[in-house]
Amino acid sequence: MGLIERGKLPKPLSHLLGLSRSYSLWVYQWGLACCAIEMGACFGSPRYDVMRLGVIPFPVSPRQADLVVVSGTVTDKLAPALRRLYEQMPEPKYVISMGSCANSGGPYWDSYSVTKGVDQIIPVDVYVPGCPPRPEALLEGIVMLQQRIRDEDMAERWKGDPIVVG
Amino acid sequence: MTLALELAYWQQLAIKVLAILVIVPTATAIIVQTFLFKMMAHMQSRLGPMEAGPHGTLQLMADGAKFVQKELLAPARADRRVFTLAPVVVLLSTFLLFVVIPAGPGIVAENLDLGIFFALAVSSISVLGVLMAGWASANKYALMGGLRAAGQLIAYELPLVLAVVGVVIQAGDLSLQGIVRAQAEGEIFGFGLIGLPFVLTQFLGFALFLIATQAELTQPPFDMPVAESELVAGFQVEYSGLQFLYFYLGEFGAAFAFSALAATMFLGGWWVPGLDLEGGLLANVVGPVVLFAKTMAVAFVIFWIRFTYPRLREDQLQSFAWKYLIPLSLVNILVTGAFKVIF
Amino acid sequence: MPELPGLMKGLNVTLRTMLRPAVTTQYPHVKEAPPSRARGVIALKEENCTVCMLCARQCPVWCIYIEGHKTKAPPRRAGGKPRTVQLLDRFDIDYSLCMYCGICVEVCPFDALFWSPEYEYSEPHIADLLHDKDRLGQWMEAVPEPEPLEAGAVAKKK
Amino acid sequence: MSSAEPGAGDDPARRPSLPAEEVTDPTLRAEVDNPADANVPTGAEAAPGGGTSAADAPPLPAAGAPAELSSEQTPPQGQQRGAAGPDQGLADVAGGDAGSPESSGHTGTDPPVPAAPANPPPVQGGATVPEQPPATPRAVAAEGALARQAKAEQADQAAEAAAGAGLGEEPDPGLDQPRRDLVERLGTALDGGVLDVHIVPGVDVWVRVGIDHWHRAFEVCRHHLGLTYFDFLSAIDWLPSPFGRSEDTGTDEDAGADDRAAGPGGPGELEHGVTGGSTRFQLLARLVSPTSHLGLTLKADVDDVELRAPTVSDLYPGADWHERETWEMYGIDFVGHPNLVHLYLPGAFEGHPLRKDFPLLAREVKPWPGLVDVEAMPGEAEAASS
Amino acid sequence: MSMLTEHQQRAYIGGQAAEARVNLELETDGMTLNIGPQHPATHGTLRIITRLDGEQVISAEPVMGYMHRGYEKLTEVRTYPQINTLINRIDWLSSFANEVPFILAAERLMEIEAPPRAQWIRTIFFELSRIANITLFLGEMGVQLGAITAVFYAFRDREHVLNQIEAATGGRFHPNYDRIGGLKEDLPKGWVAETKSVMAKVRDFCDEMETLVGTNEIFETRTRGIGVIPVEVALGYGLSGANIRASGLDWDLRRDSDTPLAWKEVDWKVWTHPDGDSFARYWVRLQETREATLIVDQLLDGLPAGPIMAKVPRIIKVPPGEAWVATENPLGEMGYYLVSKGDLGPFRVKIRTPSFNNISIVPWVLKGVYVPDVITILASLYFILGDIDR
Repeated sequence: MGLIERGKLPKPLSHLLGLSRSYSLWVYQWGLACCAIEMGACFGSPRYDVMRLGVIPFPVSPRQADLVVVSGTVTDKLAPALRRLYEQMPEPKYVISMGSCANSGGPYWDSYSVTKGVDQIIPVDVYVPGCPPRPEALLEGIVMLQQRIRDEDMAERWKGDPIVVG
Repeated sequence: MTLALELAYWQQLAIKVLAILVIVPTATAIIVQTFLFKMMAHMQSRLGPMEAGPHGTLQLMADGAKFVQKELLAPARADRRVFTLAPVVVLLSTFLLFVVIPAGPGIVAENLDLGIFFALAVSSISVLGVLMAGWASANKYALMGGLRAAGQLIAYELPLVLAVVGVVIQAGDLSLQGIVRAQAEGEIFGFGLIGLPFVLTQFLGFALFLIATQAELTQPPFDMPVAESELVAGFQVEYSGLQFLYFYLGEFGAAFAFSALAATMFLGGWWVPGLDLEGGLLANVVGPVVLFAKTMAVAFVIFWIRFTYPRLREDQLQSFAWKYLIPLSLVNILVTGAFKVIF
Repeated sequence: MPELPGLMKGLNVTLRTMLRPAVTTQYPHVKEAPPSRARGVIALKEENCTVCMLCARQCPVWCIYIEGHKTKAPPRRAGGKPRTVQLLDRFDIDYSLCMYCGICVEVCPFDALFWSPEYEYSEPHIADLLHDKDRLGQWMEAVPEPEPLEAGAVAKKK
Repeated sequence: MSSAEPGAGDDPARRPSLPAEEVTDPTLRAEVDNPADANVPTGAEAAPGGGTSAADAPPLPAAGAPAELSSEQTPPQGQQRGAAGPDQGLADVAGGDAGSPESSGHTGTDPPVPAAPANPPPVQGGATVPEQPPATPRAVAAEGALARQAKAEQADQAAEAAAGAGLGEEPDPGLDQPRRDLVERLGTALDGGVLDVHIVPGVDVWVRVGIDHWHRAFEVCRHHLGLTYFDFLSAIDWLPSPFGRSEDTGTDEDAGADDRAAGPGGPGELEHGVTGGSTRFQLLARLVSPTSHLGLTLKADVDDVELRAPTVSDLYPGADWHERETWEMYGIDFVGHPNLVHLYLPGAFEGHPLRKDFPLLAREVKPWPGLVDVEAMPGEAEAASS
Repeated sequence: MSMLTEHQQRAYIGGQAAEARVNLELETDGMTLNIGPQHPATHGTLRIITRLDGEQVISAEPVMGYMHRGYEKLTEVRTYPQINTLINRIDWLSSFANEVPFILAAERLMEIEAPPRAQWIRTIFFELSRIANITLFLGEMGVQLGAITAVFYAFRDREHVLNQIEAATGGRFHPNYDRIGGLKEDLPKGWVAETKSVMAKVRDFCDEMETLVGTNEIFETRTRGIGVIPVEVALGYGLSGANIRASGLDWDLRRDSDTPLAWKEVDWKVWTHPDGDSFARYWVRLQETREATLIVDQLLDGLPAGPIMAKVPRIIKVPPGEAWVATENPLGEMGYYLVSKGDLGPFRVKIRTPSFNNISIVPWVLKGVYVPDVITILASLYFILGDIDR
């Protein structure tokens, strides 16, 4: 387990740790469909440049990542791979579901091979609407996630009770 | 370190170890912050970290604190002891490198008279750490990354050492302080003001040293072991949390150490015209600043190449080392030797 | 080693870019307005809506839910008999399902639906992505004026 | 390793009857020597610098292109890097083929030259934008466009005439000679295999063959008719869907045109498309000639009971995946296919999705938002509501 | 590096094949390496199971279906406007270019001809989506081989093109701008002038890419002579677009098939390269991007005035019949085989996508290749997952 035990931490220390977690979100490159190109534009394009917010798109293996942006259509064939990837990430991890396909199946809501919404497989922290959402919309989602991380209470996260979705 | 007050040997040792334990992480932090984040960003016409701290300066503080909170995972079939030992070995080789680098007339951890020989020997320990990591992670990608790293580092040790031999012949002394003094006292055809930084006469050696350093640090164009697009982060693929931080620290610490070595051997180390060699308060204060500036210049070139070039394939990389670098370095030694004998 | 113009020129490109100012707009502080025709969110003008259900039927992802009822409305002219008019009870658009295609805005015969380039409404809970009637009304202020067309274009008679 | 298809060496000799203007087009012959000439709108680009050798071929008239760089092959970075590329690179490539007409596929057994010899990458000075590509005089393009207009008008009148008649000949024989000729030669080669032909002049041609002639038809197309480009292979299920779009309100007349009520419950009558057909499943494939750009759509009825068809992946390696997809989506078994396994769907998927009787469950389960109608006035009687 | 002659190509292929056969006989149980389904090199979720002997690939088996959304089944339950917005998402990089063949097929069955201004604007947006698509390829090719800065320049200059598409159609990626019989709306004021300046920026970008990656010796040693595809094999597998033009076949549907769009009125050139190796594919695409900017400039100069929508009934019912229309999409030849039985939606739509055929050659071309070259060849074939899996 990380340094933080299940016990309660003094307020300023947990706030400081929350600050450090929010300013250094190493995001894992997991692109699926058209949203992946908008995510690439958000991470890679100098016009939006997500590194300003401290979200660093360097890690290529899930072991070093603590945020994964599910950007695109999750099909039934891909669901087990996505689930295994989520389990490989070390614990304080966060998920952003980007685009209608990841939120609820989007344009393929009636297809026979698409999973209707990624929150059936992994718990999601922030839903970014759009098809595909603009890079600024993803930036707004990340800023909202960073705000939630800052005032998040680590002890309650370690209790291990499943995060209630939605 | 000849300080005014007499200290027992172990007290001096404690101060030296403490100094190195403080200098290396801060130096790495400065390197990573300026080059990996800021310079790379501006080279790609973007801004790099801005939110954490004023103008993004505390970004590394946040990274460090976050990595401390991460869960330490290890694959089930991994060989647990070797798995945890590997990052420490890589980090060890970086720390030991700093023992011999002089930052001023009096400021050097241990002025071994076999200084440069010791530095090069220590730098090859990291190959062991890489192999241990590659094997212990019980992961196909890590294994291939580890083997490639071993092959590459050994192939590039040779030109690294041979490039240094040219310098040693010209300086006539193995200890780094001696090399700095030789550069300070030498003169070019009688004009002695700026001394004789070896980069002027040993230009070929300097180029070879830089190319070999690029390969030692597994940076593009020689970053086959950690080639993201094929081997998914090579041997570091299974490491998370603090252990990954060690690798990260080791990699950029080695970058700082090697550029400091290059600055000392080729650009005149901590000496600048006007500093007297014997030591005195001024030299001991100005020396480290000069060394730091020269090191940053060399590191700039290294990272500049890193962000621009595509990566060589494994066999092209090896043939480039054996067919081009080593013969060139032998020629360099021959020429330096001949000049040494004639003049 | 073949001669190096290619390698050197590459270095030159990155150095030149480094010396030029960066093109980043710092999002949370500086927000760039998207073009006026951008399809960010759908706004509802409730008075125009006559509950004709056309938009709900043409939507490819079935994400518009409408309920309405008939009432008597005061006659247009003083002495006339009261008109039966359809009033809107519920008009929800589920933005987690919507594919932003614009068919509903186009097919609406009474110009009740408009596009607004607003894009900042991500939610921590998926249920909040179902915008109800008055939330869609709030988006109305963000709807821009239809902009003039290029020279040589023939204005499409609405 | 599948090398180029076997035994293609002999086909130029065996194709005397292809109309002269198709292959040995005099203008092409003339063009062989000055590549920069008119860019023939329909025919393939002429062989550049062919004939004797590249060196003395007249340099491309692009203004400012230094003469000696005319047919140098290195990309237009202009300056020579490293060892100068052997000058004969292009000539050797084009030289081999200059003589024979650039028929489709490679001609002789000597190193196969690209079917239509490469259009030389004209070398422009420096890394700046290569200046205007070699001038294809606007006049020719315009004149080519006029010719096309004329042909399009002919096509339109003929199309009305031909659209109705699924079967049978075109009303006026003089039209679209290349396609009629293609079908003729296919018919003679299959002797009786061709069941039905439909030509839309100037646009497209469909041919329906018997299922046992399916493999033979591909063989003829590839080796003799020069249709070496494999476009795609799929199937059509002609059964009208029993589910409709489940967007039926029963009240609106336009939306519910093919809704559940109107759609025939059982298979009912199967009316087929362009070239008719008798069974429910019909194979559909398209081959194109990369030089004359004529496309041919082949159709064949698959017997409803055993659903079997011969594979063509030995003739066209590209067909391998298309047949796997068709098997997965329709259940048509391809005899002789190397590995007929699932391509898209996970292993445990039962059923064939593209069959019309495969339901899309989400549309059945979720109530259609358009179904809701406006409730009546609270006071009024129910009957009054629409 | 010298240019590759025909004999060298054959020798290279023969050598690779012989080596692969020898490895098979030696039959050490080669290591099975699984690239994907999530891998930075594959553009999305393509998984390739490779059997290795040391660093050389003996056999490579792509596994697809991780992005299969069942397009052809969805088109059978939708009306024409609904399908038009859905098919933007097949090849999600060249957004507008997906709609054009479908709309042309429907127009051919309904015998409707869009007014000339609509045809010209369609051609302009077709070329804009080609530029948006291939500029990302130019950046991707660099990053797959290790030069990370290339993709940042690609994304930076691609933003200008996306702005122009969004200013006119409303959607950066999925414009849904084409209608049967014309276009949804006309261009906003000042759009033409702004697009011309963007075209100049894209040309500067192409030069920058050429100096950064194109002329780089390391890039050339990594790509010349790697993944050589002769023309017959390419024809047999049905490769299309820049992949087959890089093998020397001079075939471009924009010039060779008679589409109603406005390519005939513009003076442009088809680029080919005789080598057929990874460098040739990169080089041909680089020239095609420049050519596209020249086309757009000429189109913008000659844009005719007039209406942009022909007379079309409100509820569109396409008369019964079958039509096949294929256009030269940025990735290759994309075509729709439309079967209509005269009601609101089509009866059957067969979607022929370029990447599906372009990737079916991977098992052939990856035999006997080094692992790093697998990435180079995949990057040079340039496929989009949505295109493969539909």
